Amino acid sequence: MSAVHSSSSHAAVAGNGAVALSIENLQAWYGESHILHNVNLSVHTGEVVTLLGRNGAGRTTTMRAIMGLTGARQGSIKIGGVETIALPTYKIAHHGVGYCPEERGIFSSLSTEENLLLPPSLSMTEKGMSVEEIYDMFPNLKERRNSQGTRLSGGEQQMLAVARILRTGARLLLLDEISEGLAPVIVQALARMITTLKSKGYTIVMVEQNFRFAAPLADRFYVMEHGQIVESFASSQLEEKMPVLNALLGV
Amino acid sequence: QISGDVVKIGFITDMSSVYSDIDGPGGAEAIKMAIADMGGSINGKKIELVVADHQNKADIASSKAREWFDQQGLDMLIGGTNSGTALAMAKIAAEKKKPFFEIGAGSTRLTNEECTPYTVHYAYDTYALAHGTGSQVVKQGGKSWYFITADYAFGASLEKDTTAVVKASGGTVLGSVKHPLNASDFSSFMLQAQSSKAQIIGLANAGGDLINAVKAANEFGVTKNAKLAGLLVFINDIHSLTLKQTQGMYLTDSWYWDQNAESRAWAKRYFEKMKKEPSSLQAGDYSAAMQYLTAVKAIGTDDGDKVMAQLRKSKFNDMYAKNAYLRPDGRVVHDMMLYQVKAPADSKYPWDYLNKIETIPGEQAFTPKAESKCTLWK
Amino acid sequence: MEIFGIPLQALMSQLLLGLVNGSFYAMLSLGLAVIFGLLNVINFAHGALYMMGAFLAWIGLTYFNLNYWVMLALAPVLVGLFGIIIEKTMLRWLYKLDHVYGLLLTFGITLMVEGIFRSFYGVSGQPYSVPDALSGATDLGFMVLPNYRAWVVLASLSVCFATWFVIEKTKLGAYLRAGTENPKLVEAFGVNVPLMVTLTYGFGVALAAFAGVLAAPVIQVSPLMGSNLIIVVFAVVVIGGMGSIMGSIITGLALGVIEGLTRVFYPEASATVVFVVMAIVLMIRPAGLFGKEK
Amino acid sequence: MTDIILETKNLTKEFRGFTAVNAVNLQVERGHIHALIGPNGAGKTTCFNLLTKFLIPTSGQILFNGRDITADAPAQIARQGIIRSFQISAVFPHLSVMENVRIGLQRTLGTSYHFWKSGKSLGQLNQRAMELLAEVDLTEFANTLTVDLPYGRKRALEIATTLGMEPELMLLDEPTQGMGHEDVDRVTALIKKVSVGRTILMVEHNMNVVSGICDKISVLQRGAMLAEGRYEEVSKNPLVMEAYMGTTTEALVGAH
Amino acid sequence: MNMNKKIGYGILLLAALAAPFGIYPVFLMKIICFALFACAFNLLIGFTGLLSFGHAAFFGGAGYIAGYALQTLGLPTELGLIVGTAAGALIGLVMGSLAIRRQGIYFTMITLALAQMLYFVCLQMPFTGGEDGLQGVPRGHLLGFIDLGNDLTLYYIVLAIAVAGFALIVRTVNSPFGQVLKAIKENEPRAISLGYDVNRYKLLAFVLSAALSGLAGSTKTLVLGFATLTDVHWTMSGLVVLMTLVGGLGTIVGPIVGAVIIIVLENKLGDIGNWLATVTHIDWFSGLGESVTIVTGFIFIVCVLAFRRGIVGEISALLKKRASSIS
Ligand SMILES: Nc1ncnc2c1ncn2[C@@H]1O[C@H](COP(=O)(O)OP(=O)(O)OP(=O)(O)O)[C@@H](O)[C@H]1O
Ligand SMILES: Nc1ncnc2c1ncn2[C@@H]1O[C@H](COP(=O)(O)OP(=O)(O)OP(=O)(O)O)[C@@H](O)[C@H]1O
Ligand SMILES: CC(C)C[C@H](N)C(=O)O
Ligand SMILES: [Mg+2]
Ligand SMILES: [Mg+2]
Repeated sequence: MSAVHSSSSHAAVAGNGAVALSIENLQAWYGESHILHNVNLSVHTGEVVTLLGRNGAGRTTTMRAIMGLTGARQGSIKIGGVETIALPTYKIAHHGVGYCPEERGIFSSLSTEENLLLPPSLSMTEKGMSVEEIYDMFPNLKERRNSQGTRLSGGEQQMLAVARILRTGARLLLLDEISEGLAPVIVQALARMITTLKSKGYTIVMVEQNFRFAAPLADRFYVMEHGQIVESFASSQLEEKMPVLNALLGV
Repeated sequence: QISGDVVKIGFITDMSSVYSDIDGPGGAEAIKMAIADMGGSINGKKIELVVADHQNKADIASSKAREWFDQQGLDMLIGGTNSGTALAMAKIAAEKKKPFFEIGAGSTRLTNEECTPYTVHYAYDTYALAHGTGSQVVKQGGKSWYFITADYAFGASLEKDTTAVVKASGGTVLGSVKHPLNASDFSSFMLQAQSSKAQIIGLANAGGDLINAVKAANEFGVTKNAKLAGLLVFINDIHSLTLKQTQGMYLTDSWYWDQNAESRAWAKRYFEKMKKEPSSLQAGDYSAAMQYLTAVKAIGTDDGDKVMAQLRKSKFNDMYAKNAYLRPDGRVVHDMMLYQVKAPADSKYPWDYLNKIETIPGEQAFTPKAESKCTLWK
Repeated sequence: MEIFGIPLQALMSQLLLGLVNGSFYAMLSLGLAVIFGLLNVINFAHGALYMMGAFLAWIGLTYFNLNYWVMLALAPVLVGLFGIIIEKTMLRWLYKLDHVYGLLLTFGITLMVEGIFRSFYGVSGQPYSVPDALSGATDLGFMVLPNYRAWVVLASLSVCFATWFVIEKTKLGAYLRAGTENPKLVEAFGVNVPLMVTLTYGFGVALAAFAGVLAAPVIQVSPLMGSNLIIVVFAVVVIGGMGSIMGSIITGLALGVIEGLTRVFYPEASATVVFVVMAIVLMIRPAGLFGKEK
Repeated sequence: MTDIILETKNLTKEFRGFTAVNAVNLQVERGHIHALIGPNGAGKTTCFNLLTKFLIPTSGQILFNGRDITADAPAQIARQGIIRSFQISAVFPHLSVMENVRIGLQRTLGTSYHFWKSGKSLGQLNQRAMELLAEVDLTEFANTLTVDLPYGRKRALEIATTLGMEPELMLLDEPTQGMGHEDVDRVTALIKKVSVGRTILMVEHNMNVVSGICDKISVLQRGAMLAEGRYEEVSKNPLVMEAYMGTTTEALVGAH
Repeated sequence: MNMNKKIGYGILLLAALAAPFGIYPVFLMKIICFALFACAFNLLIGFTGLLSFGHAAFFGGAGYIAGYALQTLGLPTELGLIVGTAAGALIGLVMGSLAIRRQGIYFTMITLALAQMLYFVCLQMPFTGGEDGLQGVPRGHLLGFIDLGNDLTLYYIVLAIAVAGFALIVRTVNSPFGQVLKAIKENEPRAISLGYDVNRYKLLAFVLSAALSGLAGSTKTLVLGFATLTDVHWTMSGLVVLMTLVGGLGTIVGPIVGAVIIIVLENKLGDIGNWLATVTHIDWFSGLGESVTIVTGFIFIVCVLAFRRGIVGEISALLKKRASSIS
């Protein structure tokens, strides 16, 4: 199956048209194993894009590659028009990217509040949300601000992980399986949060297992298989694409 | 006949560590001076010197010696400081039937239990130190002793011999603590000595160790209630510690650069090369090489047994030794001197450090026949 | 006055010595722990760098007439810079490999550094005198307290606690702690982790050099002073468990004191007591007193 | 009365105040394929770790064939016939496929400590090893170095090795995780095939697999047992739908 | 064993048999002892992945015990060696059962610390002779009639001992036990789940390695006639790590190659330096002899940074590459 270029579906995008993230011919390796083979995708400012795919299809790897967290990388990754393929991770972050990893990455040696305060502001101009705003959004966190990060319940840890990157002032968010293992109420809260963020103009790339969670939120979808993009379509095309998705993902 | 057409002398000593000041490179220089004074050759056969650093390790010393004898046709070995290495080398030399001149080491085991027909124990030994310095300190009223002892052959030997002297003069020994050679911090040993409440803290160590022990004693005020007795002190140690810290100390030695015109003349030549006055060991190195070469020249061969026989027949006379001779147990008998360190005010010129108290005649200075445990001297 | 037949004077003095040694253990194991946390490297060279600190003090005084106080500030900086060079040119390439390679590399560095100093200065050690301001001793009646030793304990405790404070109570410390757990993620937040790693190594190593300068007047400045110490410090690390900063400090001090007491009551065992304690701790708590079983 | 091969009584595991497994009473019937499901972090892997003693239970009991094995060491448990697989693939990558299987078999020879014996003495196991490889369709790969196997084949090899131990009870942790469709189907069929005469307890997120081959299902949530029963019953349980699906409007089938 | 390997071993053995006619036998024997030591060490790191930094304890400790048995107790030579080997094994058992409680880097630090403890014990025990060491250990007669005083005779005996030790190592690696070790090294949790009590396997490997190191140490004492603190000091542990690393961790002949190189370097560095100085007219080289540790450290660094597979490892990787590019 050949890689599908995303440019064909640009017409259907929400947002203001500027390209927030554009990936061309991305290849990535973990040590000797070649995981990503020519990934192409692009995301416009203000869009919510979801990467679909089976376990091991390479979605997490794509996100990690954007952050420079895989082994070797090749190709082109432009963030806000700036080429970042050769930059170290922390500089990539400074181009306004926030990454919420699959495994949450809550630090056990830090309290909830320290976890929250940890990420520095990425730039002088873009201030992230204040702690008060965060606490308004997730009252649970306020309640447990002094307990050790990993003592939080799974759901609370997930909230913390998401909240943490909102503090940095990043405008492009990479969210990997943020709904995993959460109670429905919290999943609903997350959905509301993403809608809010979108209305504030954030750009979001999500990886989701939970199709029913992702479907109503996303403007566009990419489907990955064996380290390649094999399908891409806008949410308006969702109905007609269902048979394909069924074949590819069994959803 | 000269084997291999060269007279090859080996010198194995501490070139880099605690004892390198006392002997080390200076000793090697002294031996070179002796070779030069012999004209560099005997009957047209060249004299060669090889030098190695044993790092105070018996294993290095003995493998080096063995290799030289086996591989390089070494004719004679001069052993430098450190009794442990000396005992090891003596065995090898005896096995290879080659003369072994030991200068720096003090242990009396070299001429007692472990005497060999090839050992020539040249400069001093712990018996002489104990009977010189040790008995002088007891005479001055130091009756109760505690030892700080270097934990190897030399320290043990010195402690043992001094203990005998102290006990014989009616003193008591309250105990001892052993420290590793080249110890870095003596404060805890000093405090142990202090808690024994002895009048005299006997330092059965030497070189850098002695220097550090004296310093630690001053730091913790140990000297307020007890007196230090350095049992083997060399001029270099006094130089490092300064007269202020050492004045009044007794020491027993075989040679002092300022003892007479002859010694001063030789010391001057040495000073030009090394920019330091020679220690008695460095003078001994020179003398030993000289006496060996003289013997070889006299009989025209470097055969080990013949040289030893010649040496036993001779009297040694040079700027170091007067009328000295080699006893069957391997001891070279010569006079020893008891000195006292001058007060800073009494020191008139550089390196003017010692006052002679008395001369101990050779016959009294070293182990008498009755006490000898050497089977070769019965 | 006597306690168990030991004069109070001697007992207290030995305790002081123990405390002094303990301060060195604490500073060195602290540095090891900080470095291990972020770099995953057991820095065998720690001892050699401690020695380098002491030697720099000596060299400064002997050749450049820079006094103790100048060198106390300068030597850690110089050694820290040296550490930074090591990290940037060598250690950097090993992070992805098994921990043992870091140990082997730093072992090689140790040999080289020691060898170089040895070839210049021999092994017998150089004397370094106590700075004038701290020379002499205070007679406390029950013991003579050498002023310099008191200063050593004071200085190293202050440095240890300052380090503890920075790591446990400040934002920078939060980065360090987080970096210890998951450096990649911290970097993804925009923190310059590579720089932090470099500086951490530099700091850990500077701590060792600081200890070295403190030690210079107490013991002979010799090329081997570090390697003999570092193995004891390893034992301290195994006992403490490298889990917490405070743990390193407390374990270090405690073992110094235990050693001091052993010297009073059973001197023969004083060289081995730390290792015996290690063996006992291993049998009872394999992860160490403050360590977490991973 | 049913024949219970494995039973836990109030099995509990706390991590510094956090209860990962909370008073779980699990009963596995002999000959069943029994599935353990539940949301991430529910305590399934921890349960496995407790059963094989990779973790020490905080309290509770584990009974195997009626015998209390709570105090036994991991290797002892393995020798009694409880063999587990891991969530991430567990093979010996730099041994050949054949050698992998032989490691499982060789303990029975009783020569595993014999460092003086020739390696050739292991040759007697080759035939049995080949049989096992045949059972999982790996015959042609016998001499391949294991790293070079595709992922699904590695899982198959792992099962072959496990079979070599003649386990009475096999514990499989997400055996189909990370597999493509064909692999999932193959491994599912394989599990069904090897379950004959054995008992299998498995953790699995893939409901197609669970519904296809499992005889009984236990649902864990927050460390506690939420529901138990046959697939048809459990999948209609509103509590389970709530906890696992996040919604009560759809049946479990569509989870993947 | 394939044909090439057989030929290789044959040539190696022939060279060893002929060597004493060209080279100083005592020096050769020293090399052989260290080669055996390095092989024993490699048995642990190369095949179980455990890096011990305390092997000097077995090597030196056994050396002392063998020396004591031969000298003070006057045991016959063969018995002295056996006692020494047993001592190595015993020290290994005690140290091993403590050290295997921790993994990875902690294991390494623990072995280092315990070995250092033994060092201090050896320093203080009266029978070891403290800093002086045991000197003049008699070589005696093998089986009561073969005089070992002759260097050449002893050489062949030592060679035979080493070959036997080496054969045992090769056998162990390929034995059922070796197979389990490999499995543990590759995937420890999996080995546990297959019913292997991995700590006991590791311990046995540790003890075996210690016993063979003990044999090497005892033989060295016999050859050189002394046992000293050098052999129990941690630098000795470092040295054997270096030999193995240079030759190739986990390769069968690597440690031998490494031992030869390092011992030759240690002993001949001065000559090499002098030769370099005369050839290149750069005076600096003549000081090389005093800088053994510097050079050793340098090799360590280079190996870790660039040649982690060691000489033999690199060569065989190269050959493999060549072979695969041809086919
Ligand atoms: N650290 C790693 N080293 C080697 N291979 C890896 C590593 N991480 C992931 N892989 C492999 O890369 C491939 C893609 O993995 P990735 O995590 O990107 O998948 P995914 O689409 O995110 O799936 P999942 O739903 O499991 O998160 C998989 O085959 C996986 O085994
Ligand atoms: N060693 C540990 N220390 C502290 N908490 C732990 C530990 N191991 C597991 N936990 C916690 O226990 C809970 C149960 O974990 P477990 O791995 O058993 O979940 P699971 O049901 O297997 O989930 P998954 O489906 O993701 O594999 C989780 O919240 C986890 O964070
Ligand atoms: C010169 C000396 C200090 C050597 C010491 N006397 C010894 O015998 O070891
Ligand atoms: Mg993923
Ligand atoms: Mg799990």
